[in-house]
Amino acid sequence: MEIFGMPLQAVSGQLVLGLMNGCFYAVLSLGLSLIFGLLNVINFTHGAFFMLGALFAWMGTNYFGLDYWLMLVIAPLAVGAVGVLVERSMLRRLYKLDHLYGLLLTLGVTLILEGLSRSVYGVSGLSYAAPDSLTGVLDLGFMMLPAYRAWVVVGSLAVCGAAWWAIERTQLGALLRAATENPRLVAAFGVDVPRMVSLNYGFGVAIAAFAGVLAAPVMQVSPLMGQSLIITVFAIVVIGGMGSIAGSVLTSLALGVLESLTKLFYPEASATVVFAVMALVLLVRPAGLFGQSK
Amino acid sequence: MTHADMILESKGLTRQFNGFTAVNGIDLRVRRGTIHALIGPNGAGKTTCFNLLTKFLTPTSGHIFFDGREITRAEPAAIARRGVIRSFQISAVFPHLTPVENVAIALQRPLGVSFSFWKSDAVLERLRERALELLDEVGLGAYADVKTVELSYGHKRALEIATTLAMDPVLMLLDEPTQGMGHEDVDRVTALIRKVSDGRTILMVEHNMKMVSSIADTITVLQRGEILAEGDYASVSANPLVKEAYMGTEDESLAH
Amino acid sequence: MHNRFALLVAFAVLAAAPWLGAYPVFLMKLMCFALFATSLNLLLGYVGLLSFGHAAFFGVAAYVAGSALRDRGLPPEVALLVGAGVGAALGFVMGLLAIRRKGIYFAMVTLALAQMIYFFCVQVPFTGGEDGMQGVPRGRLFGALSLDDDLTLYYVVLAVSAVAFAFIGRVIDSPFGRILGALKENEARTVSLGYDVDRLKLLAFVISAACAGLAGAMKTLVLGFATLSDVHWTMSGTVILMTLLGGLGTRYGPAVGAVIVVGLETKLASFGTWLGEVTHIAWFQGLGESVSIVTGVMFVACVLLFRRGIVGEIARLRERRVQTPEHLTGRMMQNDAA
Amino acid sequence: MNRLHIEAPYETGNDAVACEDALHVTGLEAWYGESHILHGVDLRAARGEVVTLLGRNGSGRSTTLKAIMGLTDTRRGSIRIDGRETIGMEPQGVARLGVGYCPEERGIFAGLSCEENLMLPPRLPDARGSPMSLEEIYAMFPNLAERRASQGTRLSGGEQQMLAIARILRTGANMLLLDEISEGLAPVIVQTLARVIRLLKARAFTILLVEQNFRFAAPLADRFYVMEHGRIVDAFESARLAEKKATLQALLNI
Amino acid sequence: AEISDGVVKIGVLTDMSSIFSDIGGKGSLVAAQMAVDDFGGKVLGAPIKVMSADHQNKTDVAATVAREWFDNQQVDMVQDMLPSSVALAVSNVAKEKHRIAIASGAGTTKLSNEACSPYTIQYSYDTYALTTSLVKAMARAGDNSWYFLTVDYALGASLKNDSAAALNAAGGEVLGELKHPMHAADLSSNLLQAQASHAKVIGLANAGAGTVNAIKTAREFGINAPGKQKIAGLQMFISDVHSLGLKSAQGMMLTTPFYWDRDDASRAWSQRFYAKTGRMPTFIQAGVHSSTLHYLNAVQASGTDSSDAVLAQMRKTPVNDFFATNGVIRADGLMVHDMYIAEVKSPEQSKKPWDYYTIKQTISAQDAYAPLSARHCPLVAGKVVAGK
Ligand SMILES: Nc1ncnc2c1ncn2[C@@H]1O[C@H](COP(=O)(O)OP(=O)(O)OP(=O)(O)O)[C@@H](O)[C@H]1O
Ligand SMILES: Nc1ncnc2c1ncn2[C@@H]1O[C@H](COP(=O)(O)OP(=O)(O)OP(=O)(O)O)[C@@H](O)[C@H]1O
Ligand SMILES: [Mg+2]
Ligand SMILES: [Mg+2]
Repeated sequence: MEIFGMPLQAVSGQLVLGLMNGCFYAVLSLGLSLIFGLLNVINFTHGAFFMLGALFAWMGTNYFGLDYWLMLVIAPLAVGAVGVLVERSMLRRLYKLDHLYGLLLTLGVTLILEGLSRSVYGVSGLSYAAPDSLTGVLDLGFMMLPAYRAWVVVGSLAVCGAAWWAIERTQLGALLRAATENPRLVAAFGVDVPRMVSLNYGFGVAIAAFAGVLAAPVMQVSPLMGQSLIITVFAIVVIGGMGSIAGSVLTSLALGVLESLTKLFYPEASATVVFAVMALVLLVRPAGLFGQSK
Repeated sequence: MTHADMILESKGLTRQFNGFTAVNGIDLRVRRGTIHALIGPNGAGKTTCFNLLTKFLTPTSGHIFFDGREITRAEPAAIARRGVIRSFQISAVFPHLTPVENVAIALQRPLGVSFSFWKSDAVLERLRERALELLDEVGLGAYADVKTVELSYGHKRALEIATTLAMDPVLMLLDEPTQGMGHEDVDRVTALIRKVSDGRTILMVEHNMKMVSSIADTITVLQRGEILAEGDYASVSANPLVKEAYMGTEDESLAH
Repeated sequence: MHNRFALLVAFAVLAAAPWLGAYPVFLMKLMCFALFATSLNLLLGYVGLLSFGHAAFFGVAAYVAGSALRDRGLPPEVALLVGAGVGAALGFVMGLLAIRRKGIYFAMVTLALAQMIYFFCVQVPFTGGEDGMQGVPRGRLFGALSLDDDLTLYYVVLAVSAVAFAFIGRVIDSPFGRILGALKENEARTVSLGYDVDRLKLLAFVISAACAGLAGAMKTLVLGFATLSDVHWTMSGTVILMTLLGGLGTRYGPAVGAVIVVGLETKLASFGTWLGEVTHIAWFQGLGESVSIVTGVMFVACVLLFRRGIVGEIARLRERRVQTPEHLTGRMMQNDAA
Repeated sequence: MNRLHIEAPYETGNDAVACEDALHVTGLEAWYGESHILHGVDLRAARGEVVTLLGRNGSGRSTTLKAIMGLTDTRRGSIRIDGRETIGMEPQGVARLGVGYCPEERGIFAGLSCEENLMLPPRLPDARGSPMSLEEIYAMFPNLAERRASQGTRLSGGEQQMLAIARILRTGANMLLLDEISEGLAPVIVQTLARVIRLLKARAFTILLVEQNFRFAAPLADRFYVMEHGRIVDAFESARLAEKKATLQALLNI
Repeated sequence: AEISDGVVKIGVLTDMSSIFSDIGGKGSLVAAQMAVDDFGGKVLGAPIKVMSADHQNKTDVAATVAREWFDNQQVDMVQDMLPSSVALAVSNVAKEKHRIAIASGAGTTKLSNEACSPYTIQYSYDTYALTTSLVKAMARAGDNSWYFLTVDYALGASLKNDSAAALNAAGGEVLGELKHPMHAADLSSNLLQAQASHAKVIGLANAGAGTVNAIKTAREFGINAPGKQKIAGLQMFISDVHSLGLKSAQGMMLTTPFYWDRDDASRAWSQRFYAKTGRMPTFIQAGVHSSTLHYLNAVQASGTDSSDAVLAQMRKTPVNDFFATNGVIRADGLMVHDMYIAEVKSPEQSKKPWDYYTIKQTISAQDAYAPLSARHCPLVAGKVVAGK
């Protein structure tokens, strides 16, 4: 059984894998949008926090013998804390300024974080084993699906769903969206905006770290693991527009799949396809697929 | 076919916002060289109407004619270049330039040197003088070289009008020009508008009846996106419908 | 005008530098990056557009100029022009796409497009992939003057840079430059004044890209090779750092920034060892391996502590001493007026 | 230093009286970045009083309100609310003391629907004033009811103004700082507003009005302060309005 | 003695802060310094100074530093020079300045072909030797149908082409190739296709993170479970195996010019290196040490530090030490020496830290490297000897 001369096994396998990468993209772009919304900062550090999540997971397991599931909770919390620290100590001073300073600051922080972890752990990376409960391979008949990857998909979609609900459907969400536009005024309504902002940033990077932990067993844990990822995520954010959460999640999944299908049918283009799509979208729908043009 | 003495005309101008009809088949006629005021209760569709006429919104249906030529499909910038200039309800200025520079930017366009990146800016020196004149006209002469952010709300609006004038428009559309101004400023601006109105046509939205009554030749009253009444101040203000819908029953003194 | 005198002095110093024992090749490299940074500043500092993809213009121009010299055997002056041309062309295409998005999106779009070009350069054969395009000859200027001698090349490069800087300065002071300033302030208003904002932006972008291309081509001419690091996004990051460090929207800041950053990249190790020796803090010895960390720290420091950049801060201190008269009189007049 | 003498009962710095005041501002100075805007403002309002700030454009009235809310970049002096010193507080702290602020530029949120905007400000934990119900509010401003689903900034200028006022009426704040609320409103609505203010006054709200529209403010206010160059240059009760007309003429040409 | 400016300066130019810092980097510096110390710190009575610079994997930085070293610091010999882009650029500078460049770090075959230079020695390995040795050996053992995962840039191409040629020569067949971009975080898709091809061997024509990820994923999908397909790393360093861990890497085949645990000499030196760095040496770091000693001996023997004389001496002397056996520097600048086919041990087989390889067989220098006749190095054609 073949599709366009490709073994069905390969194609369907491809789809699932694309879905998985899409999930990483989704969680990352979701975090980016959240942070951008409230802090007006494009968080370049996002990739580094993704890496840090994976690294913390590795450390927790190798130094303290904590197991994967525990680290899936602890690592994001730890990274979230680091995030809050970064926000309190640095980002906080930039809110009145142009976006670009936020981008540059976080770029700087990225270089520092990646540099430090490089000088401690080298560049060739560390391997992190998936929990035994998920090491098996599910035989779906038409394909072999490593159980772990199935879990990645489920886990990250759950996170996205929860985040969406919290922001679009709750009073807290409404406050978030309002503070996005005019924090001073929201404060004048008696809301402790600064705290809201730190927590928001903490949460945003925490889910990045969560994705990092999910990724650890699949990719090699290395200081640069987030770097090339983040730029792709930027492109995705441009395509989807940071307006709607559902939008950015859908875009991410779609592009994940598209990307891995390209790997199958025209590998040479697999690195560039996402960017090509971005260019296309900019031409036909400048505001992005889900963004409302401002 | 449009009337020769009408500088601006709309035919069946309509705009809907997802279902809600903000402007509903308006046939507006602005006679060349007059001051024409649009009044009406809040949400009547005045600003929308404005945005349609200046192409900041595209009509759902209907046609717009400027000087007999249809401009329904033209670009905003193109309209501006033809001499249809608007001022915004929320004041728009270049906050970190000084008022002179603000005005100069507007004065520069007609020179047609906007894209000549090889020329020296010496060509712009002569603009300053004219800019100062305009600032004096709106009473900002003293602030010519302060940073614009530091101007108060009212002063910013005055500056905005000066900028609009700088483009020496054929047709000026002013959305609530006196909003946020102290009475003294209101009077100055009223005088100013009357002054600049000769040789020009002015279409404005205004809630300040005192002002409208004093300068408007024609008044069109909108309500719920439709024309409720039209005519000079006397006839309009006498109109019971208008009283009820807009000016209110109590003595009109509250309206400034 | 903008202290011509200081400029002349600077130019004289540069002209004399090789005789004062400065190392020509290093100086030439500095000039290339100074031009590169200045080209970015034209966009970032004066139009407020953050292009995070300038490495694309720099790098691609470097490759094309390289192959013009090596494979086509074209003379250097042509190669430089080709470089600038390629930069402009690429800038036009990228610009068309990028200006469709505003604010921070613009930065992301340029970054992404540049990344795309990077992957392209990795894959196409003529760049030599990760081995780079090597052994590019310097050729003969106007087919006559051989540039193999470092000094000869030095004065050529100096001349070219001088012209390029003058050009950029002129753009900033031109009527066009004025509108860019307004555009930076309030785009909507600029539109309502009847300006075609997108074309203004695009032109600025193309000019900037052309200068970046020229810088890239010149670098290939000087060093004799072009490699992937010229196209990589970290190069875009580096040039932004140069601009920021020197001072956004200041005329000569970016050049200063370039000198510091390039100096740092090449000298940090020895500097670290020196620090280690004088301070007896062992950690400094390892400074050489921490360039990325140091760069990061510089970014953070610039953004948090002196946002105006070195030149900007100096300028401000000057103003402080001569407390700006307009400011005060402005206040007073206000009071009289009221 | 053109600082007029201010009449007896409102002599500042008399703490015995101050304690009863809902709002008591002394020597308030405020800055926007480098520029010094308020140069020592003194004013006070007793519970249930409507006080109006008059003055030319740029005289610093909006800034006074912002400073009281803690929204200016820097501020000095003393601001007591129900006897509590708030000069060191963050805006949210001030708001929680039951202060509602309606800004000059309205501050409607584009990301929220009309109704979300309306419901946004959290109700104060210990509602001092009597919060208005949604019904009451919609009854007062029918436009809002009609446009409740529409996006906040898509409302017309006037509708936005209504929304901005309505928003702070349901929080349970009992001290309102209102900046140019009659601005851009059709006369009918202005009349409604006048009625609302009387009603609130009756409910013992303390209201600080900044108005250009003297005719609107005049009948409502118990007391007037006149500002110039960031200073209070005159203060008098409504009773003495008639005799002050002349000064005001000169000052504001009304 | 004939030592210019009374000191012999050796510059270690390597990547200490970017993706190559594990295979060269600080380790290379340590190795060079060890060589100098072993030699006694002085040659012909003149002190030997080791300098180092981190080029951050930026070629322009590397070239500028090298120029500056040659012109202002009178550096006599540059060492390491990884990766290829740097080696090629610096090699040109060295040629121009008539100084010695020992590329212990670079594997590109260009360096001793089109781009060969009388002043450049490619010391540790070249990609041709790495790939062909392995392919031939495995093909002979019956693993003769291959499927390649190729990283889509020059290295990938040359790895793949060399091995494909060797495979055909050995009567094997290439069942397919799949290109993937650099920094491909996830190669599972590619592996699935390789698996579907039922080739006996999946050849990884990539390096670093790409290789490592591929192997991990292969393990995850059970592609190279015993009895199924084999995985061959066409360019693998012991640091890669270390970071993978034996659990994932076990059973895979690779070529290496050096293994720390091969004999007493290599063991002895490697343990000293380990004591200093906490890691066992990669073959690049070992190569740096060996070549530095070889250089110093040549200086000693020729009684001068003038490049041409020293180079001649180095070429004359065969290399036999802890690093290389039967080593000879050929006219094209390539130091050919024996290569080893290794299989990665399983966790059970591994008895001590870094006990990773079982050496399966030795490939003699002649078989491992391409014969001079097959080279397009101008120096070979006209048999030009350095300096003359
Ligand atoms: N973009 C939009 N989307 C949806 N509804 C809109 C939009 N713009 C305006 N409306 C609605 O259309 C009606 C007319 O709005 P418009 O701004 O024209 O009123 P107006 O006459 O200017 O009132 P005001 O005097 O208060 O400014 C209002 O009810 C407003 O809510
Ligand atoms: N953001 C700002 N930065 C600097 N100065 C400002 C700023 N906003 C206002 N000012 C200055 O503060 C002074 C008072 O402004 P304010 O808005 O309080 O005046 P106002 O009395 O409210 O007048 P208006 O009726 O125009 O609102 C003005 O002179 C203005 O120049
Ligand atoms: Mg309106
Ligand atoms: Mg005000």
